Order: sequence, then structure tokens, then C-alpha cells
Amino acid sequence: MSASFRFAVNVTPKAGILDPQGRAVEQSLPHLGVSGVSAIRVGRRVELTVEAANAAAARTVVERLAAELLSNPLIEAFQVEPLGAASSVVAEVVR
Amino acid sequence: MSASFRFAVNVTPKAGILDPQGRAVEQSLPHLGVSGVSAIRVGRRVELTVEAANAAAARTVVERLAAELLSNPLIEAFQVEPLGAASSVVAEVVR
Amino acid sequence: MTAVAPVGPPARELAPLHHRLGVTDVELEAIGAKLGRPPNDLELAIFSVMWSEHCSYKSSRPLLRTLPTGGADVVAGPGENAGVIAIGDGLAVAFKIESHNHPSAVEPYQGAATGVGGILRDIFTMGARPIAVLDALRFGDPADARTRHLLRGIVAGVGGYGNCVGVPTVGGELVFDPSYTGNPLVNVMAIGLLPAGRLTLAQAPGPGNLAILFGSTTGRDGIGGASVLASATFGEDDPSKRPTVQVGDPFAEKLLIEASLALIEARLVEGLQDLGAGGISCATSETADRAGTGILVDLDAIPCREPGMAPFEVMISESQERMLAIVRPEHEAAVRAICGRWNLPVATIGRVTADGDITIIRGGLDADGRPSAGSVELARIPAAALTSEAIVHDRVATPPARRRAAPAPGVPYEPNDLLPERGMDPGAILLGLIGSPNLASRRFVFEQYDSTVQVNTVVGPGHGAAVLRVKGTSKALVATTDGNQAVGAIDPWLGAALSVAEATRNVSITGARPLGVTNCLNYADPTRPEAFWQLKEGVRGLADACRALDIPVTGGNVSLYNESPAGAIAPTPEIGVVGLLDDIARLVGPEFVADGDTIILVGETTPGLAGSAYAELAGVAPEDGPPGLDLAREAAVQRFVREAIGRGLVASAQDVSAGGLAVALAEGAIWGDHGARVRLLVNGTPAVDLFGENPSRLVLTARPGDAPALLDLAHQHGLPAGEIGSVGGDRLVIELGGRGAIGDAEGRGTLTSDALDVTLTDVRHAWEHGLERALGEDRPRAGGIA
Amino acid sequence: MTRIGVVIFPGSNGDGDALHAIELTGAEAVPLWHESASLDGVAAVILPGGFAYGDYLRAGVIARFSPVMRAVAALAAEGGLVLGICNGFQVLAEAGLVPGALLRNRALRFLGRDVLVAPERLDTPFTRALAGRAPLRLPIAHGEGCYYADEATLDRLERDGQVLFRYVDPDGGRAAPGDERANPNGSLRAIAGVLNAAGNVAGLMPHPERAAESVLGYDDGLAIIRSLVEAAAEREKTGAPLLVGMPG
Ligand SMILES: Nc1ncnc2c1ncn2[C@@H]1O[C@H](COP(=O)(O)OP(=O)(O)O)[C@@H](O)[C@H]1O
Ligand SMILES: [Mg+2]
Repeated sequence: MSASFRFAVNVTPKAGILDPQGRAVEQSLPHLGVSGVSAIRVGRRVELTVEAANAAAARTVVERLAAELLSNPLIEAFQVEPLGAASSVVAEVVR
Repeated sequence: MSASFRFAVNVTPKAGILDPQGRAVEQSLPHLGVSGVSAIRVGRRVELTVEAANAAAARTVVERLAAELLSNPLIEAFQVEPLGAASSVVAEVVR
Repeated sequence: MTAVAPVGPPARELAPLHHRLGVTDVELEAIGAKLGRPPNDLELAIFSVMWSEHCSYKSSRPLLRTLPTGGADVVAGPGENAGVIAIGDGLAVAFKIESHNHPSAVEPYQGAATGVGGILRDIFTMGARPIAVLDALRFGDPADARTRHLLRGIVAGVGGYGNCVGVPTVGGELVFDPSYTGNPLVNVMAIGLLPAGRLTLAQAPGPGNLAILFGSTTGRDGIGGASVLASATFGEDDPSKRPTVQVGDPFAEKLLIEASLALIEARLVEGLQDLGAGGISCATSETADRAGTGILVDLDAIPCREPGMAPFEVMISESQERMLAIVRPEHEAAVRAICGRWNLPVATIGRVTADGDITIIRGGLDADGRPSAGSVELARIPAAALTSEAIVHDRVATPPARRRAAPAPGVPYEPNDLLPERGMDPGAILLGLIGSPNLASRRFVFEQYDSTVQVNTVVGPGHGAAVLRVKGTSKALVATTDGNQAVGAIDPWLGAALSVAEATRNVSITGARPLGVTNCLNYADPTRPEAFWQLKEGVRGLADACRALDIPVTGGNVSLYNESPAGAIAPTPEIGVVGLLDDIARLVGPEFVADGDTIILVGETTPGLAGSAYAELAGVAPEDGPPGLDLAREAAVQRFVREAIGRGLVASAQDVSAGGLAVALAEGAIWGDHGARVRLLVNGTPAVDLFGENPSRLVLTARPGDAPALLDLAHQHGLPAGEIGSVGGDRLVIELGGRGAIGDAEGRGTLTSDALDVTLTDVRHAWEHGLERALGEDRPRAGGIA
Repeated sequence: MTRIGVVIFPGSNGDGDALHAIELTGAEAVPLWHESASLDGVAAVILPGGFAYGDYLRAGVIARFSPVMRAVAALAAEGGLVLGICNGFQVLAEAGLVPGALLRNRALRFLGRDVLVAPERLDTPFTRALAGRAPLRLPIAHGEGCYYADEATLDRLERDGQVLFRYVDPDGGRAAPGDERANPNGSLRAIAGVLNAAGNVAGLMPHPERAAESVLGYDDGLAIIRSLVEAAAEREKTGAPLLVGMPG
């Protein structure tokens, strides 16, 4: 028997790595009349559904994907976030 | 008096919008020997620090940035996630 | 098998469904007449898309019939996905231009990206491998934040798609004009090359053959792109669930190109059609109608991206990166294998039939390709009713009340004291002009494009027409796009004719022979008599110019309703031309080549500054008009320059166009890194001689020893021509002599300077930085990352 | 005739150009399909430019998992020659076959233009035919070409002679930090190409295969391809693993 688990993997540039996107956003803030916003880092968020026997098994798959595919350890850090089955945005079927 | 609040903005392709990245990642999984993973959606994650009088005021700023600058409302949905000051991965300040 | 079933619950709104779908009462009646009964809702939805302006050309079709389309080498002309012309060596070139104006106004990146994707499909559908893209872009004021946002997104979108699929973007246009505020124009031209015998047509012959859909799956995106369906609430669905924006997937397109060409190469398809506006409805009805057949479509067989899509959604979805192939049953396995190799979803969605109808069922086909027992017929429409026999409207054309006629060529000019150049330093005007957003270097834009992939680019974007060598031959293709909204706004006939003259001239001055014209007719709301008059005049100008220059129109596209709350666009027929240079070793460029070369001006300077870049910068006298165009003269100029280049008499060749003679000389100097010293005899006003844009003029340079022969040849062609100076030094100096320059003007107490004198460094600086400065890209910029 | 392979990933678009350039050197060009586990006995492999798998997620990352990459890694391990150009460089970096990573261009825009580069060494299989040619004019066409490695790695690369090419200014000097004209993607230490530690695998952001015919306006790049072909032919003749002597 198996069940579906939904996760997000958040990938962010590592400390010290140049983040030109973050800087570009920061530079555009004055044009928007926004102040007091800083330390902007732009990364990736990947949401996915895993079919597995249990939550722990599912998480193992996600951790592996995150480490090997979704992030590059030289430049990026990642963090896995369980979303539960309820997430509606993602329940569509993609063939 | 003001304080610092850290947030993440998670931006994902809207339901029904084609997500070519998610599809390509999904197609590559067999090469990794991974199965049982589906409904992959690839989005953006932006982390930022806001200086504001209180958490509610800070959130207002983030919501506005998310809607006007960080996402494209025609094709993307966003969600604001308070990170608090404790979040370690994101607490770095890179200028 | 049951009878036609109603689709969806009855509408709740008061307005009848057909109105909400943008179908008029007259059109509804015509639909009923075609069907012999009232349409059901699904049929009505299909008609609404297929009878939209975009798919049916219901306003423009009678006009397009007046265009000259014949030519000895034309292999395919209008009516096919792209024009095709034989170029010898067993090869043919396919090319077409298309607009994506409205989608780009809504979502600039994706709108432009999917525009590139769409025009590329038109090319490889014919069996041609796409080898180049040109993008003609038009915007409002570059200082405007909205313009900058649109430009940034559109340029990134063109690049994002073209770069990824590996087709170089080698040319195009970038024009700023207030009339495009709120309604930018994104016209993209694509060129492909095919072995002459491999031409593939978009047809569905052979009842019993399979209709196979391959490429991306069908989603809810883009529904409404071809009609007002998006804004109409249709049936019970929540329309907000249907994104009107289509997202392009250039990676999928790249796979689609390779798979489609592999299918054609293996001779596995009887016909091939890309899916664009109108989606499956359009692809099935057009291919069937062309072959005089019908197609039976099983909705259940169509791979959908989302569950629960309504039949109308599936039938009119404009999901990108899809193709329809017509395949003999015995080839099905081989077709599936090729699609599988490229990892593309593939599905047999129906059969070609002999009944001439597009029939849509649900419930599957049996082994013989007939509807299975228990299947339901949802719609049945004669294919011809959707395409070749679609409704045509007889629109009313009325010229605007006050309209100034263009002066005829050769009309004597009266010097006009109201012209504002009096008292200005012409050198400063030149720097202003050449650094202006419409004339400055476009490098900021084209650097975002891959212009060298495929290793054919001999001349990429930046200096005149693009030149692509044809591998395995000594030949080259030369391509350009041109439009002229400034004159078109004053005289739409002249604007169109000038655009054809300039585009073909830009090809001829490389030494190449123009092969054919493709055109994108960007106009306003055709139900307004004045806008329809502009369209009618534009098509007349296009036809007249093509006839005079003896060049066929091989295809094009019509984009109407280009209006925004800020107003209608200036009429903008965008002209794309492809030419053939037989010997690439004979290619001539616009840049000055060597110190000491003689500079020759061919043609005659005539008055009329209205519509010029100078007029935009300096203003223009109210009674002035645009310059005249003598098409016979234009043809002679082009014949002459091709012959001169063919004889090896020309070192560099540039035409006089935007910015006039001074800008043409400055460009030759900047690009060649050689200055020049020129002396002009001014008869009327210096502004006309320096900055006037009257057509049919060339600036040629030649080795001093070749100059006499070149002048002789010009005279043999009946063309005025004379030496005006020589190449050399590190300045551009244009001395002004004659009555108009000093005598009369000084006599009247004005301060006209008697020479234009600028350093090459200054003029190059102005040219190189003007665009970035105008767009604010020389500073940290505003704008998101979305 | 020496056979040089060019890998075709889904989304590669420089494969044809690389095959064409190899043919210009007189060698035999062999297309290699990404799903193939064998390299068909070729003497050297080029990973071409393009957008393998659309460059979705991160440039080069998905392609790295293709079956053919196992064979490429095996060839590299036994001293065979591998050259990654542009997207091919990104694939090699993602696969860990060359050091470092390629980040988005600092301007956050795709950039297609000509650059000047100079080889740091002329004694490698990729630069041996370049004597007297520096600086070379080559086109770039990429959105993610900013070479990155941490400081310690950069120091080590310089010490061990693993920097293959650098962006240079018109005078031939290394592009100064912040000189966007000379070093358009903002690569650290102006690095345009690197070698692996053994010296038999190279990654290069500019496109030598597009600068291989005078009719297109330049041919400096052909000398890089010719270097590879000559070195591969030599290796075939001697049968020995070709490892250049790295200094230090
Ligand atoms: N302005 C025009 N001049 C000549 N032919 C045109 C023009 N506009 C459209 N056509 C022709 O009409 C046919 C239909 O055009 P279009 O709907 O844009 O084709 P597609 O569906 O392949 O994109 C094409 O063959 C096209 O070349
Ligand atoms: Mg088409």
C-alpha cells in the first residue's frame, strides 16, 4: 500500500554567492517607493508529489532529488518542506 | 521603534498554466532511477527582510512587493511565508 | 451512435450566446444557412473562432486577392503556411511574417515568445528547417515606464524562445512612435531552407488516413485568443480557470522541429499542419478543406493537460507546440516511433473522411475508424464553411475629410523660411538624429539574441540587411524587414509603397536580387470606415509597389483592431523581403572601405520632410508634405545597383533612408571606421539635402579608378549620379555650397552654418549610446523579476 | 581518419555547428545520441552548445543524468579528451567533470556578441595549435556564463594551470574586474575556460565552432577544434592515456 505526499523544496543561493537577481530587485525598490527592505535572495521553489509507503520514505526520495537534481551544492542550499496532501494548487494531473 | 522581519515569497505557476520546467524535470526522472514522483511545479522563492513597526505592517509591504514586483499575476500565484528571525538558512545578509 | 447532443447547460445571461462569443446576428444567420439548421453551442463556439478576423480574414480577404503573387520561381504562395521560392541547387527558401501584437501587449515576454514559436511552426510545417528570425518591434515613447516594461519583456521573450530553439535572430526593426502607446507591434519573420522536392503541404488527403496529433498536450491556455470567448462567460465553467495567456515552451518546440523534419524526411506524412489560432478546429478544417475531405475527430483521444476540459475548450484551445499530421495507417507505428524518440506525446485523434465535414464525437472510433457503438456526435460542420467559404464582410472605406496629397516627383520646391533648421548647427542636428531612439544602434536589443548559431550568419543584426550563406553553395540569402508608419499616417498608400521600396532596396544594395515579399498588415478597427480605408490604401500601395518592382507577394498576415484607449496605431504594413545573392564573394556592405575611395550619390534629392526623422526632431512646416515616390525610378535604381555590384564596381553601398543623406554618410563612416569629406550643392533648404528622406537614392563608394565606369552605368540606367566627395580622415565633413546654403539664407539674415563637421568619435558615441540612454538602461533600472 | 563525437541532448542546438567544424578540420564527425551508453569508439567528445532540456531548472543539470554522460565520464576517467562548449561547459560543471559553476550573467540578460579571449597555456590538447593567435576573437551566446568557484578553488586552479582561457581587453591584457565590455558575464578572475585536474577535460563558454570559417568573418576558433583533433589523433596512435603534464 502506498500514499501520496506533497513537498516543496526551497533552494536558495548560498551565503557569499553573488545573487544578481536579488540585487536587481533591491535596486528597483526605490522606483516603487519602498524602503526598509533588505537582504533579498532569489531562489527556486519546486513543488512535487511523491508516491511512497510512508512519509519517511517519501521524504528520503525528496531529499535525494533535492541534493542531486534540484540544487547545486557548490552554490545553493536547500530545505525540504512537507506540504501535506491538502495542497490544492498542485492537484492537477500533468501528463 | 521598529523591528526586522524575515519573509519568504513563494511564487508558483498558476493552475492551468503550462509549466515547461516542471514537465522537463519530470521527464528526466527515469534517468535518475526515480519513480513515483509527479505533479512537479517549478517556481521562485524570494527571501527578504523588512524593517517595520510590527509584523502586520511588514507583511503589508511584502504582500505589495509580491504582487507588483516578484510575481506576474497573469501566470503566477504567490504566497507569503513569515520566517521569523530564527530561520537559519536565510538569516544571512549579503550585500 | 446518437444524434447531435446539446453541449453545456443553457446560458444564464440575457445576451444571447452568439453575442457573447462575438458573433453578429448576420453571421449567426449565415452559420444557420451553411448548416441547414441552427448550430449547437459547440458548433457556435467553433464558428466564433474560425470566423474571427484572425482566422477568416473576413475583412481583408477581398483586398488580398489584388496582390501580385505569381513568379517563375514561386513554389508556394499565399494560402500556404509560408511562401516558398526555389533558389537553385535543388533548394528552396520558405519565409513568412506574422504578428503577435495583442498577446504581447498583455504579457510581453510570453506574447513575444509564443509569437516566435508560431512563425517557426509555419516554416517547418512546410518541410523547411528554420534558419533565421527577424523581429520588427514598435513601441510608444521610450521614456514611458510602460514602454520600457513592454520592450524589456518582448525583447527577452523573442530571445528566450529563439535562442533556445537554436534559430539565430539576424535582423528586424525597432521603432518608437507615439501611436503605438498601449498597442505595441510584435511582428516576427522566419526563414527556412528546404530541399526543393520536400515541400510538405497542410492538407488531409485520402479518406481513411489517420489524423495524428503530436507535441504538447492540450490545456485550457489561450482559449479566447482568437475570439472574445475569454471575456464571455460560457456555459457553467468559471472563466477565471481559463488563462488567456499562453506560455511558450521553446524546448518542446525544438523537439517538435526535429521530430517534424524527421517525419517529413522519412516521407511518413501526407500532410502536416501546425496548430495556431483556432487550435484543433482550425488545423482539422483547413487541412480537410484544402484536400476536399472531412475529418472525424474523437475528443476522447486527445491528450489533455487537465481533467474535465469541456469539448469546446479542447477544440479551440491554443496550447502551443502542437502539430497535426495526416498519416497512412501503415505508417502509424513509424510516426509514433519518431515522436517517441523525441519524447513527444502522440495520439491518433481521428480519421480523414470523404464527407467533407469536421465531425466531433466522444466515445472512441472502432478499428475501421468509424464511431464506436455508444459514441455521441457533438458537432458536424462542413470544413469549407469554416475556412474557404467563411463569411466575408464588405467593409466601408472612407478617406478622412482633410488629407494632403503627396507632391508628385519632380515638383519644384519653394524654399521655406518656417523650417526650423535655420540657425541650427547641422552637426548638432546630425548628432541628435543619429543618437535618437529611432536611429541609434540597436545593440542593446540584438545582443540579447543569439545571432550566430547554425553558422550561416555572414552579416547579423546591426548594419543593414542580414546575410546568410547557404551551406554547400556559393550563394547567400539576404533578408530585411521595413515599415514606415510616419509617412503611412499621412498617406497610407505612400507608406506601404515606400516600405516595399525600402525593403527591396536594402536587399538590392548588397548585390542580391529580391525574391519575394511577405507582409504583415497592422491596422486599426476595420469596422471604422477611415481605418478600413487605410487598410485598403495600404494594400493598394503594396500591390502597386510589388508590381512595379516585379516581385511577388508570397504570404503574410493581417492584424486588425490595433487600437488602445490611447488611440489607433498609424497604419503599419510591415514588409519582409528575402533576396538571393548568387556569389557570396560579391557581397557589398554599407561601410566605407578605404581612404581615398570616391563617394557617389545616385538619384535626385527632392523636397518633402514630413514623416522624416528630421521632422520628428525639429518639427516641420505645416504646409510641407512627405516626399514623392516614383516607382519606375526606384526599380531603375535597384537594377542599376545590382548590376554595378555584379560588375565589381562598388566598394560600399548604402541607401538614403531614415535621417537622410547625412545619416547615411555617418553610418558608412562609423561602421567602416573611415571619415569622409563631402561637398553638396544646396538648391532649396539644407535640411532637405542633409536630412531629407526622399527615396530612390544611394550612397556608393568606389575605388577612384572605378568611379567613371560607375557613373556611366548610372547614366545608362537613366539615373542622375555624381561624385560628392571622398572617404578619409577621422571626421565627417559635409560642406554646403550653392544658393540654398549660403547665398539666399545669409541674404535673409539667418545663421545657417555652411558646413556639417563632426568627429567620428562624437558621432559614433552618439550612435552607440543613444538607445540605452533613451530607455534608461544606462542606469539601475526599475522592474521586477517576474 | 580520426573520429570525434558530438553528443546530441534533447535541446542541443550547437550539435550541427560542432559537427560541421570537425569536418572542416578533415576529421570524421560522429553524432552521439544522449540515450546511447556507448561512444561508438570515438577518439574525443564534444558536448555542444544549446539548451539541453531547455536549460530548465539550471543550465546543464538535467542533461548530466543522460546515459551518454556515464560513458563520457568513463572516457574522461581513462584520459580521453572531452570539450564542453557553452551549454556543454555547463553540463560538465554540473556533472563535476570540471571545477566550478556557471551563474547567470551579471546583467541578468542573455548576451550574444564577440569577445576576445587568450589561452593561458599552449601546451594543452585544446590550445596546442593556437601559437601566435592570441587574443582570439570568438562569439559568445549565453545567459548563464558567469564562472564561479570559491576563492580557494580559484587560487588552486591558477596554481595548477587549470585556467585555460581568460577574457581579455583589446590590448590583450586580462579583463579588469568590472569591465563589462571585455568580460560580459562577470566571470570571476575573467575565466572563460577551465581544465579538469588531469588536463583532458575542458569547458569553454565562447563558441570556437562558430568562428571557424573566414566567410563568417572569423576563423580563430577552428584552431581550437584543430588542437583537439590533433591531440586525439596522437592519443589514438600511441594508445596511451593522454594526460598533459600539469605544472606545479
Ligand atoms: N497580408 C497578406 N498578404 C498575403 N498573404 C497573406 C496576408 N495575410 C495572410 N496571408 C496568407 O493567408 C494565409 C493565412 O494566414 P495565417 O492565418 O496567418 O496563416 P497561419 O494560420 O499559417 O499562421 C497564409 O497563407 C498567409 O500567407
Ligand atoms: Mg500555420
